[in-house]
Amino acid sequence: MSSFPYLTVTIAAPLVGVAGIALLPKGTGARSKQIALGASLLTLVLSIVDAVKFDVGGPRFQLNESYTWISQFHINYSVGVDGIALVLILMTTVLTPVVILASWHDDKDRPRPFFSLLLVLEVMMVGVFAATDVFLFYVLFEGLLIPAYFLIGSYGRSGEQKRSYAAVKFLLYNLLGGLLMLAAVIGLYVVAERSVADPFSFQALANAVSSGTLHFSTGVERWLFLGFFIAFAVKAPLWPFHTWLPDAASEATPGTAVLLVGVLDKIGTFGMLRFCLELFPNASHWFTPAVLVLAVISTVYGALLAIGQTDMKRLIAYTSISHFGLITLGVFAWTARGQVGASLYMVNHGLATGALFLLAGFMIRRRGSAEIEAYGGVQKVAPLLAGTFLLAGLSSLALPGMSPFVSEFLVLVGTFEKYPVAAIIGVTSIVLAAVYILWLYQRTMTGPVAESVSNFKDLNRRELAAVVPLLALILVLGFAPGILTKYINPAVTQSTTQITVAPPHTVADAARAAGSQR
Amino acid sequence: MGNTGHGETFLFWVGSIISILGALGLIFSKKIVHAALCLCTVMLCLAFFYMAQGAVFLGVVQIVVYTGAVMMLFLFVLMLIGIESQDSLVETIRGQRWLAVPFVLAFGFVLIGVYAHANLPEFVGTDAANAKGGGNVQSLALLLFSRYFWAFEVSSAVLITSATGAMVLTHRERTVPRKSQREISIERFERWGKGEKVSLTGLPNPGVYAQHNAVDTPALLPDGSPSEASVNATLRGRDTVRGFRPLPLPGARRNGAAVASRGDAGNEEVSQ
Amino acid sequence: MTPSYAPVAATGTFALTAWVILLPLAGAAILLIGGRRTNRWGHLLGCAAAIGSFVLGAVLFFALLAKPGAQRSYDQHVYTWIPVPGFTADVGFHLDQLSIVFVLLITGVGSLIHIYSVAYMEHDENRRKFFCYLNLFLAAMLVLVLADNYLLLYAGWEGVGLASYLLIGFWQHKPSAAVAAKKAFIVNRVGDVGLSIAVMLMYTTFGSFAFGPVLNGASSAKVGTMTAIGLLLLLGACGKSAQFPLQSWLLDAMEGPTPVSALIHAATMVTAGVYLIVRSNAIFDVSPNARLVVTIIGAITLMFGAIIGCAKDDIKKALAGSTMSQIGYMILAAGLGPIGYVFAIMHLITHGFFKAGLFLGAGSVMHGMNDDVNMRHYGALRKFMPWTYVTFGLGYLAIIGVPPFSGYWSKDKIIEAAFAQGGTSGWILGCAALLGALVTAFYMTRVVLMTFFGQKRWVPDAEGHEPHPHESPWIMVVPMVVLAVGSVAAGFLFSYHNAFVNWLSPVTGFSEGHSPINTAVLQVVTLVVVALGIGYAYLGYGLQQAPSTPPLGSFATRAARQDLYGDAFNELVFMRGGQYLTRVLVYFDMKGVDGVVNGVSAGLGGSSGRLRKLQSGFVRSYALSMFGGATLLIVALLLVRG
Amino acid sequence: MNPDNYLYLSAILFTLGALGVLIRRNAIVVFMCIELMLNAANLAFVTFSRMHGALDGQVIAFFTMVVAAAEVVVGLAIIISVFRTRRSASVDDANLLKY
Repeated sequence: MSSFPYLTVTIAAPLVGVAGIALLPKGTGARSKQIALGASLLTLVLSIVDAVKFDVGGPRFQLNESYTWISQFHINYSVGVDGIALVLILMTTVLTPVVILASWHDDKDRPRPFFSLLLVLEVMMVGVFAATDVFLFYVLFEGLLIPAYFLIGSYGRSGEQKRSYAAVKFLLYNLLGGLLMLAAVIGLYVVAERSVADPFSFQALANAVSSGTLHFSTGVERWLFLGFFIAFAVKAPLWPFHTWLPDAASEATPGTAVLLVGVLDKIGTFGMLRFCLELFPNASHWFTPAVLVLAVISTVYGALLAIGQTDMKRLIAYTSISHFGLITLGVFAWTARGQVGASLYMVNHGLATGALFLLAGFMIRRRGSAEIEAYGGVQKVAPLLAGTFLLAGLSSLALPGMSPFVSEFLVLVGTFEKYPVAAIIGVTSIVLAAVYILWLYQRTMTGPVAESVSNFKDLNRRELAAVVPLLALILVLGFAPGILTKYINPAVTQSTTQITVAPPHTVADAARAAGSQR
Repeated sequence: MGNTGHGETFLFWVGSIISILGALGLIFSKKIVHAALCLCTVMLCLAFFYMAQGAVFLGVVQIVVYTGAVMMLFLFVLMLIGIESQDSLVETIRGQRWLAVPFVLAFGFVLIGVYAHANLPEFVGTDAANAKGGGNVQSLALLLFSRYFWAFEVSSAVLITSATGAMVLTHRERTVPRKSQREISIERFERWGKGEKVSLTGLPNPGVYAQHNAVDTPALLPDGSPSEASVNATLRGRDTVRGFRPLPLPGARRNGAAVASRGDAGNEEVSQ
Repeated sequence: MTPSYAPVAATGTFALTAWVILLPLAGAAILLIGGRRTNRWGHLLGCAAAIGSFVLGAVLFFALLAKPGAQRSYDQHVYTWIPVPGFTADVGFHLDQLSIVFVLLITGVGSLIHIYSVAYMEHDENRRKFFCYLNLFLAAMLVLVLADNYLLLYAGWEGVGLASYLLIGFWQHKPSAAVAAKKAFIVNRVGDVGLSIAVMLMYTTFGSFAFGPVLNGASSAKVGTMTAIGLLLLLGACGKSAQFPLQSWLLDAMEGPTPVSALIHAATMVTAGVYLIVRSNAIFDVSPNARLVVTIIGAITLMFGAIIGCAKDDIKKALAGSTMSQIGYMILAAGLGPIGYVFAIMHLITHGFFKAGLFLGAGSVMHGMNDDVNMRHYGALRKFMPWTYVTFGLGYLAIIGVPPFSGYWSKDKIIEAAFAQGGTSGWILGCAALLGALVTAFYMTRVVLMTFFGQKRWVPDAEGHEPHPHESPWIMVVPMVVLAVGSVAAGFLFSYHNAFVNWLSPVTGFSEGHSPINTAVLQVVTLVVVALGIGYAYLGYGLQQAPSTPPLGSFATRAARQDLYGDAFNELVFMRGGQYLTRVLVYFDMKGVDGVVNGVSAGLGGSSGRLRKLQSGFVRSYALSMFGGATLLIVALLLVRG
Repeated sequence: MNPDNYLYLSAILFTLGALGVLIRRNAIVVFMCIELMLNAANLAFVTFSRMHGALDGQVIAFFTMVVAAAEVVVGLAIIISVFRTRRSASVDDANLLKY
């Protein structure tokens, strides 16, 4: 246990901003955006400190802290990060200031609650990635819904009715998943209580599972797996649990949508990777074919639906469904390549889709419509906007040189090793990705200048300041993904060694072994 | 300590019959006052039972507090609401009675069946317990101020809260300032000036110039006829106005017609 | 001679390899980030980066030349790109005889076209951006040919796709350009699917996708797997090189500025498929079946492109058809195996010269004709643009294979090699190649006649400006002249003492083919065939004027004008079908999947609406239900307790 | 006589009280029926106190009375204020709080 509670400080840092906003004298509510930006930047700095403190060669979980919370049920407030959680936290802390910067005018005359909610959301997002107590994870997993619900329902597009429909749908859908997970958490506790001293501690559980101390009967393990998996599949979201995402993402403000799709949904795939695979390895294996089918369907289905959309934000939401399919594919590929790729994909997708959402938001803000038909020839009047949009789009379609390429390829290679058919079907999505991104670009940005966009202003400094860091990160990580894989690799290798199921034997492994003998 | 003494047995059978009749009366009596009295009867019977079972203090409290204070409260409220409000026993909610009766009967059977089948221990009697503190009251006090001290304190808080609550609930804030007598008077004259039938001098008090000064005795008008307006509407509605025997005055035959006309006018005034 | 892949670490001069790429990459980055500030000197920087890269390439070439044949293979490891357990993707560059040839072609032709574009794009407000994209293209293309593993090659592969997308759609305000750019990218992506699956298959087969393990291990791997990899690579090559059935994008790609068509869609990028196949020779050597498919594809495209070239009135599209056809030749040659690899590359280089020259000539003509591309509106231009006429003419002679121009040397070898394949397939392929030569001669003659000969058929452009044909400025003429010199001399130089064969054979391997026909006879036959083509074209377009409006033509002509219905097929099957599919899916998602979700919630809402009526507001019914509930509860408890 | 009879009596009284609550509409009568139920419960308590020879039952009965008193006070106050506004003491008339 480290002497200084680095993680807790990082988690709580945005609360400083919330307090600051609350203490603002009357009439100066507009200042809250500056405070929020400051607090989120502070969090970013703190998370970078965490990353520096993290010893890559050290044990899997570091910066651990644990305090007793509810002793009767052995529930602790315990946090700690492995490499995957760390990079996801970094992604969160990068996205939040960007979102705040991009949402500068999205607050609809109620800046205080808006920015406070954003910060509270950040607290919970960082916390959920850092939680190493299953119960704490669950609490934060559900708690996230509250600020997210208000952010979707109270702000965002003007249509009150559709917005509240989307918000309620989001809330109910995720609550339903969360309830299944709660049942599974309780079931896990009941089973684990007999053999594990610390039945809510993830590390203790994972160790017990891998050492055989904790043994589930087949049926129980499968039900528990399903409880967790469906919650995560709703969150991720995977076909056919996806319909809340396009509604929520298109009704929320662009900033909220970024956090929703970029961070919140990652909790689903993160949870699959950490909880489903490590706590229920046998059940995960048993369910793998089914999950792969869902993942492949999501990939192709999301892409096809993205092509058919007429609303920019819905389109981007559907592309995310396609990408989440790929991430799930990587998670359940049971190869180090696939899982590193999936982890990396979570970060890269956050950055790429985040940039895309923000830019779409800037356009919608100028034009007041999300309909693709309402645009045309933007490139002529706002070249910077078009250029950054194209860059973000290209990264979304996984062009080499952009970071998503690395992760997408790793996922597909990792899947191909064991499940070539799934990988081959998944690969077709790169063609579909080209179709939906470039067709979107063609319809909005190129061609003669549409009447309605002729007075478009190009991106201003603030908007550039929001988008350029994301694009720069995408490029840097595209050329040097080693920056992140340095953290992710040990986490994945350590977790795959923990999974007691016989290590997947692949053609590639055999070939490598043969090569090393030579 | 198997069976009770004969005295208690007698008391029980008499008392239980009376209390069950009282309870039936409570349920089925049309007039609320009767119901209240029936309840009083039940409570008094219960007070005797308490005392017979060694709970002397409770028996006294039952009489003093329950029957004395609480039931009086009921009667006061009854008075405020109006004694005339009678409860029709016709059911308005569809199916309520048809469901209520079997359910209640089932409940009663279950309850009695439970008692009948329960392995109830032999009765110990309260003598020993009462003797511990030197008497029922003292022994109760010992318990109240030791084991049940917290509950006791909390119940006092409950009482205070309920008292405050009652005051808050029944208090009515005036929405307009109260009219002074002068204002009322001026208003009355204005209305009279507009031609409305208003008695400028105010309504007559009951019993004035009459044989009796009880509230149910109408006042007499200067012409000797009784003024219906002088009697409370409730009493009039119940037709309990004391009969009036006109005094043998000169011209009494013409006055009868006058009484009728004045009476109508008075009614109108009251209803305004 | 069997090729082997055994590079040594690049040191000294050879460590400059990375800089060949970095120069244009830096140029692109500066121009992109610099934005408008670099408008004034951006084109100069672009040219400087390209020329600098060419100079470096030349230095490397001479350094290689100084080494003995077996030691001309160097590997420069730059850094580890994707470090993941069991999967190491490096950024590393491989320099050998094959890649340096490409480096010189790319940077050489690239530099010339950069220079040409300075003038060609002078009046375009986005000239700086144009040079940025061109530099980006150079960098990506160099990555493609210098990569020492298939993943990096794939990165370059997609990079050139991006550059091609950006440049085809350079005039984005034209919807046709934007559509063409998108189409090019998407069709290329279809090919990329093949390439990426091939890379994955390599990884699972060899545990790596670096050239070393793959190429050295191919001979001992299962033939079936190698056939699969070969076919997947072919799919990639088809996308990039516009081979049947992924040929449709190339004609539309002519929407881009002409220098782009010259550089990307004639000389370099579209030939990447040929490079891929030749580079993977070890894989194809193992699998005759894969080679056979390659030759078939090559032969089909050869005829396909040539036929399309005959019918097009748009000068650039005619040339694009020709490009398709010539690459068909190359693919055909590459599919022949060791007897063809070298000639595929040789034809690729000579084609790079003369086709780039032809396109630049076409650009020069358009420059003088108000950007009109319809050949029926040309005529008699030889007097007005003598330089263009001469350089274009030399390119023309080269492409149809008139000795001693360069096309003769390379194309003839391919025809010979095709016959040398032997057996029925050899005869069929050889005859297809001969027929291709005939048609090439026909349509190229047609282009030249319609453009430079005959009478003026000029028409004013849309704004009513009469065309005033004039010679282009010297800065455009010089590159054309240089390329013309290349078209004239390259073939002879390459064939002198078998210089090219000797140069490349350590990489690609070479075996002398044995043609069933006497070589001399075949050469005569070829020349006769070419002469027939010229003569037929002269009958049609030299002796009589081409009408300003195209005649209806025969069924074959109409089909060729429609790109042999390739686009129609795509539109019907993929676009319409895809649109229908997505529309159905959108409907399904809305009514089906979301319908279930909303249906469940509506059902819950409805039933709770009914249950709500139980809340009648009557205290006594509540009391009744409580009482009944209590009763039932007690009874239940009693029953459970027994 | 077996003192168990007190328990049967309390059960009968309780049941009658419950019946009254369910079928009477006048708020005051309903209230009185509730009082009857409370009293029946008290009787049971006192009887149990006697059965066990401990005074706790009496204490509970005592508290019941206290709470009943408090309840009566508040309940009657509510009845009065309802009567003031609605001119009715029928529990069926106060049914606005519904679906």
